[in-house]
Amino acid sequence: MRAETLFNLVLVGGLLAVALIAFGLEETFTITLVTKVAIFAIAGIGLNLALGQGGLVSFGHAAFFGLGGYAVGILSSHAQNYEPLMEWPFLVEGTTFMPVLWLVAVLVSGIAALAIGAISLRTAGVYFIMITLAFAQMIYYFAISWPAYGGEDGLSIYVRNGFPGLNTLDPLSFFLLVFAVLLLVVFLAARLQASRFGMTLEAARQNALRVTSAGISPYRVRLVAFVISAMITGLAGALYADLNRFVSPAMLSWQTSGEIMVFVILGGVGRLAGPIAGAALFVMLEHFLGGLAEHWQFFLGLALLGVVLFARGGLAGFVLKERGRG
Amino acid sequence: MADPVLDLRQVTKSFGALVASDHVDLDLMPGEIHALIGPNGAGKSTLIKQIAGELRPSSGTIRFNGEDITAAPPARRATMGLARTFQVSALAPEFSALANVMVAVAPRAGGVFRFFGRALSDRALTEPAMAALQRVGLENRAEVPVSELSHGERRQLEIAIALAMKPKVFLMDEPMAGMGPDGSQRLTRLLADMKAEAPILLVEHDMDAVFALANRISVMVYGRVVATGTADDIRANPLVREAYLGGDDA
Amino acid sequence: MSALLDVEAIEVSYGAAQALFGVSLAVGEGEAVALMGRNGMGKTTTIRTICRLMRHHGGHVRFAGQDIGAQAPFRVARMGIGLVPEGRRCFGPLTVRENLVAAARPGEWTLDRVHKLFPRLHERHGQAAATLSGGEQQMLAIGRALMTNPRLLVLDEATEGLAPVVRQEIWAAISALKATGLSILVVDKSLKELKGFADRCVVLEKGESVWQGAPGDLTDEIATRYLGV
Amino acid sequence: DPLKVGMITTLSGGGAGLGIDVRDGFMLAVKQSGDKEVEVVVEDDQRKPDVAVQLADKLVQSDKVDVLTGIIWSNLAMAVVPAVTAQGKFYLSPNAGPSQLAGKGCNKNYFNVSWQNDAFNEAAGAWASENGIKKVFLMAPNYPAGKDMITGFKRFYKGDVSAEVFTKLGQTDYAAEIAQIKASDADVVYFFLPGGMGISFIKQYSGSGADKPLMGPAFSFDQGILGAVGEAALGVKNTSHWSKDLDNAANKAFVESFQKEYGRLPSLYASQGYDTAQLLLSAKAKASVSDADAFRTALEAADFASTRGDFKFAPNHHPIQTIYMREVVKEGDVVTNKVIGVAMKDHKDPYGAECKM
Amino acid sequence: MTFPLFLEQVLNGLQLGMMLFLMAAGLTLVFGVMGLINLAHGSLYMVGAFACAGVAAATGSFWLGLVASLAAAAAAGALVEVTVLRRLYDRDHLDQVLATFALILIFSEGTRWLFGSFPLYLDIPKALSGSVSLPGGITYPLYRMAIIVAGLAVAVGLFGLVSKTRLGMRIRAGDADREMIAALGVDIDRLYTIVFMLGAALAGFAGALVGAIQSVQVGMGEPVLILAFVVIVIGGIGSIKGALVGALLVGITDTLGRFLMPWALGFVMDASSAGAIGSAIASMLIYMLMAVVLALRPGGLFGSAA
Ligand SMILES: Nc1ncnc2c1ncn2[C@@H]1O[C@H](COP(=O)(O)OP(=O)(O)OP(=O)(O)O)[C@@H](O)[C@H]1O
Ligand SMILES: Nc1ncnc2c1ncn2[C@@H]1O[C@H](COP(=O)(O)OP(=O)(O)OP(=O)(O)O)[C@@H](O)[C@H]1O
Ligand SMILES: [Mg+2]
Ligand SMILES: [Mg+2]
Repeated sequence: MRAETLFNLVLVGGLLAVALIAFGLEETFTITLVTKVAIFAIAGIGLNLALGQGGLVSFGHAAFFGLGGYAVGILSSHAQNYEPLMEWPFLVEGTTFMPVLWLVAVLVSGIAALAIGAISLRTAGVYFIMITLAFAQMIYYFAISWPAYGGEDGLSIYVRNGFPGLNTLDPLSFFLLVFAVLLLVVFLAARLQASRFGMTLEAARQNALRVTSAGISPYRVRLVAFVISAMITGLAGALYADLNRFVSPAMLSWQTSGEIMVFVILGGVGRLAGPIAGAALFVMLEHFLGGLAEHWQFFLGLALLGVVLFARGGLAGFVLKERGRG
Repeated sequence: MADPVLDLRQVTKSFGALVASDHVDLDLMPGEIHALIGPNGAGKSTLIKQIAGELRPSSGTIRFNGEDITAAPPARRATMGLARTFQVSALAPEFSALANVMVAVAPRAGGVFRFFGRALSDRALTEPAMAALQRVGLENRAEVPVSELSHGERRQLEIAIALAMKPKVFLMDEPMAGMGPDGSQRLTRLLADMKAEAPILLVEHDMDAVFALANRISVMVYGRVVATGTADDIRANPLVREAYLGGDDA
Repeated sequence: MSALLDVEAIEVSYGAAQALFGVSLAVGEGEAVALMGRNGMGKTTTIRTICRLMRHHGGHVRFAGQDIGAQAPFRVARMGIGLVPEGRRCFGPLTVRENLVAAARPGEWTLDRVHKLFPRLHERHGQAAATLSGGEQQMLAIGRALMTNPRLLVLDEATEGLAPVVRQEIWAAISALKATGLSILVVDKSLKELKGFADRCVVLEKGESVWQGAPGDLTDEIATRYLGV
Repeated sequence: DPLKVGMITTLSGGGAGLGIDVRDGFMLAVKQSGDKEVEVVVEDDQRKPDVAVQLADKLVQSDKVDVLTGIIWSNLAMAVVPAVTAQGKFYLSPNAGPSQLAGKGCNKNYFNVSWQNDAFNEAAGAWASENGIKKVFLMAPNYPAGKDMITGFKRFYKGDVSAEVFTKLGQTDYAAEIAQIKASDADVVYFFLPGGMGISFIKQYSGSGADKPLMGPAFSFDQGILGAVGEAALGVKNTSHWSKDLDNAANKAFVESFQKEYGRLPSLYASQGYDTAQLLLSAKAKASVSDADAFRTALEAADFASTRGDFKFAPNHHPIQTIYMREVVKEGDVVTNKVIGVAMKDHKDPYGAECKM
Repeated sequence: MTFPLFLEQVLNGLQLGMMLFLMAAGLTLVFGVMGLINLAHGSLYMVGAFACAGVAAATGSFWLGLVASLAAAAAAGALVEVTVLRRLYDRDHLDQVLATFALILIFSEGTRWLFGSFPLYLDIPKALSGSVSLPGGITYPLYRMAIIVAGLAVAVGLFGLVSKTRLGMRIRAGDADREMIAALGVDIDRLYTIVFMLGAALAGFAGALVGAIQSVQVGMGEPVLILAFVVIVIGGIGSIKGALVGALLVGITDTLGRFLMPWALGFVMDASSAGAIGSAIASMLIYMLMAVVLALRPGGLFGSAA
């Protein structure tokens, strides 16, 4: 356990260090990359809760990532255009105030997850994978063909939204904000993992019958976990919208679901900081390979394959096992 | 006479053409061990599954302390006080023995929807769980993951879990299976203790244990309860001797 | 009598935890050997090592004169070791008949003969194995091992969960198998039956073979000390 | 003065052919100029808008480029262009011209060197009206670009619309639509199905026994696509601002040198990449990019020999150019396009009126 | 709308269904029977199409191309199984997901490396071009008829293989308990290689057949992958019959949805918006179908309940 704590600290600290060094060297884009890692890590931590602890392999988390993003995109574009969101039966105006945007993003993803989860959790295993995908695809196709907010073209937020006391347009400030959110999420996830709820969720993954016969409905436990998981991923989507100052249906696509899942598996399923490691490695590979060769995705594939074959339990599993023996 | 804790009336379950429970009447009185014996495939586990809620009877009613639970979901029955052990162990393999018991303690010690406190250092969970492990003699294996326990040890753990639930009824499906001779003897003593806490509906093929423990024995054949009585009645019943006990046993 | 199976001082570990510290036993051609010991003493581990489902890091396992230490499980099975595993492990989604057919290899044991041995399996031939009763599954597991036409039948918990009369039937069946010249290695909890059936007993204690001998020599003292009865 | 160009384009995945053509066309012009002061940084956007946005950040912040270009898809352009121009950088679009960027969202630093999205369709609509087509069957994928195409066509088309069918983005089987076409009373089918969708449709249509003539914007009949559909596309009419047989010196030189350099026929996209680089080089010759106003004026002059002949910018920095009608023909073994007439002379997009620069 | 048109659309739906089944057949085998989540199935489909196009272009014969597609996809499958997947059977499903995701990248970029970025030319063979006339005045392309026949043949063959042969039983047994089937003397490693090759060959076969009427290009496999998963999940994993029924259901729902949705909406709004909205709903329809089926039958139509 202590090795894992150290691993987590090194990862989180590393993220901060890279951003600060990049700031010192005026490598602004590196800060953007690290911010991206942090946001993907949050999305991954969200998924990891359902997938790692709960064994709920959701292939539809892009839905929540995208909904979080669109919540921000829609509200802030209304605010920027001075058009209220609705006037009847009561007036709802847009906003560019991040805390409110985040809250809305989290709520919207949570509500969507409640509805999607309530139906999806009737199934299990591969059926669950596919039914979550199905819901995400429905939302994706809806977003593509619904013209009000840009459809396939997406929706631009011309100016990054604001956070009191902070110049969010400054890359380092925005990173620090995201980083603070990441820390909070890691902390919450850690507590949750060790809590009674976490224990029960985990037990339900290993043997649902065990949990049922102890008088607990695995369905309810899983549904709650699914909703929390979606909320965290939705929050990440909200941050991602502000990072890019842009949202589009691509955030909702199945490729995005796949990528979030890849972060988790790459980093180590069920490990607290796994998604951070996974997202960092993925973004790094993408960035460096992308600059190296025309057929860089070929090498990205090889690299990922290498990790699966030779690092059991993802990066976290790989590193920690080594440590445990030494 | 006291009211039965568990009362089955005309419970019937069919799988296609096969009638696995055929109009079964069965009850369990406070303080007793009621053994259910019968040839393989007679329908004993199927009956236990219906009582626990894993299967829904095709017809008939099941009452628990007077309340009709025929349609209640399994988790609710467990909360009401039905604890069961499985014929094939159902445990969380990656968890330690202790954590497996803790999961069963949680619903009765404040519920599972607590998101912050550390479960492993929550004494409201660990203490009752440890106590239960002690009773089955697994206290030294508390921290061992279930996947590393031997078959027999898992059977013991199943019982510890049932104990930890402080139930009103124990449903036990072949608890002796896989226990070595010494284990069986110790378990027999344990069950004799347990019936003071709650009555036991015991499915078992180990006749030494059944005859030593049971206040009443019911014999099931082809889904039907064909005889109910004391150990001596049953031992003497020629039908049971032939269909179940066989030539020289017991 | 030349030993068909010869296990010599094997050491086996689960990760860092060693479970067997030198277990030796031999099963001769046509011989029936009982492996005894309390819960968790290493019986199953020994059997899994014989079937190559686990690797040993000390000692030797020989079958029919060959060192099988480096063989894949399926080769050992084809050489003639038929396993009835602990917990039965029937192929749940397959029907009873499919379970048997999947294991079949040419030889005296055929579907018909297994059906004759366990008529219940015939009755239930189209049912998914997962929905069989516990005892039915045990019969299926034995029948399935027989379908491979083994030279050595290895039974872990041979009669677990069987009704007394079936248990007697199984013992009768195994005895009959033995009479046909089949070698048998068996783990079971019923001392009485093991003693009546086996030619030799091997007692395990904390991962070591601590006693071997004819059933008649298994004194009450040894039984109390190692088997707890 | 040195000039640093950042190119964001699609180099991997399904749509990579277009990006590669734009890049190759662009690089060919740079190479031919022999100008050692022009440095081009190429990045792969994987056709993902978020990646494109981040690459734009990288090019501006880390590589400190002066000019950006390269984006193929409208949705990616919409994600990148506003942010880039807001930071004072120039963006030259070698493909994709969403209407927002031509109208309300126009920007003094944004130049479209290809076409406004509606252009080919408007020209096609006009041509259809002039050539006596009474009834059309319209078909496009159900996303904004598809809807724009249909709106564009209808803008200058006077005849009747028999049906308007929107297909699923990425659809591969068109049996149902073909049955509808066969059952309809239309004279002509006008469709916009870019990339693989178009290939699938044309192949399936040609084998279906349907006999209504096909028409569309050039995207579905580009050289890369004709190579895949082969003779199935023969006779199809399509509108384009460029064709490899356009008779002007710049184009001849371009087609020949492209073929020599890369061993394949240039496509529409290659010509656009080439023209974009030519425009940039022409501006560089006149002004330093560090003097943004002078550089912009130089760009506005569009003082270069375009492969499409005459080329000039409207006030909203979108082209005024002639759109031709082409027909798919077989030249020897190669299936390719031939210009058969002018669809619309000096076409100008209708959104410029809303543009306030 | 006329009745013959409606009939023709139903026929189109059935035909699309058979095409989907053909694409899903290999996946059902590998996924349903071996329990392997193979995201690279679409890549093998692409490999088949490219091999067919490449060989057909070189030799001028579609049929040689078809043979090549089987061979190439089977070879690619064997390579992948022996070098990568074999090590992952006893691992978590998620490791398989990541590994096969990596394989998609490798296959896609590898193919682009070899064949370039432009779609390839592949046409239907002369013998199967043209159309046949059906009763009711419907003319139907011969090639699509051939696809229906191929799909049926594959369905029957697979069904027989999996449920009737000992090979099939052993594969399913291996899926249930790998260790145990090995302990019974079955060389499960070799068996799995064979099955995977077979699944890959089926994917390649579908790629070649379907590729002839679609676009042969890098990335053609992924949409197919998703559809194939939808199909087998609706039908119930591991059931060939389910996959067939699922495919037909999806085919009919999709075709009729695309056709009827805009038509129905046309009664309540103008044609243009009816087209757009109807098509938007139509594109979601198969996913709705899947969600409804799974909500009502969590194990698919013919699967054992999950
Ligand atoms: N889902 C099912 N579908 C079909 N038949 C079933 C199903 N479940 C159980 N059966 C059959 O019902 C009968 C009763 O099974 P059950 O498990 O209750 O027997 P049992 O009395 O517990 O036997 P044992 O002592 O061997 O465990 C058996 O013949 C079994 O095959
Ligand atoms: N997968 C495992 N990982 C770690 N340790 C294990 C594992 N399986 C068994 N052990 C340990 O190895 C020892 C021997 O176990 P084994 O299963 O061989 O005992 P056994 O004699 O068969 O007992 P039983 O009669 O209970 O089946 C036990 O201490 C057990 O805890
Ligand atoms: Mg039973
Ligand atoms: Mg054992």
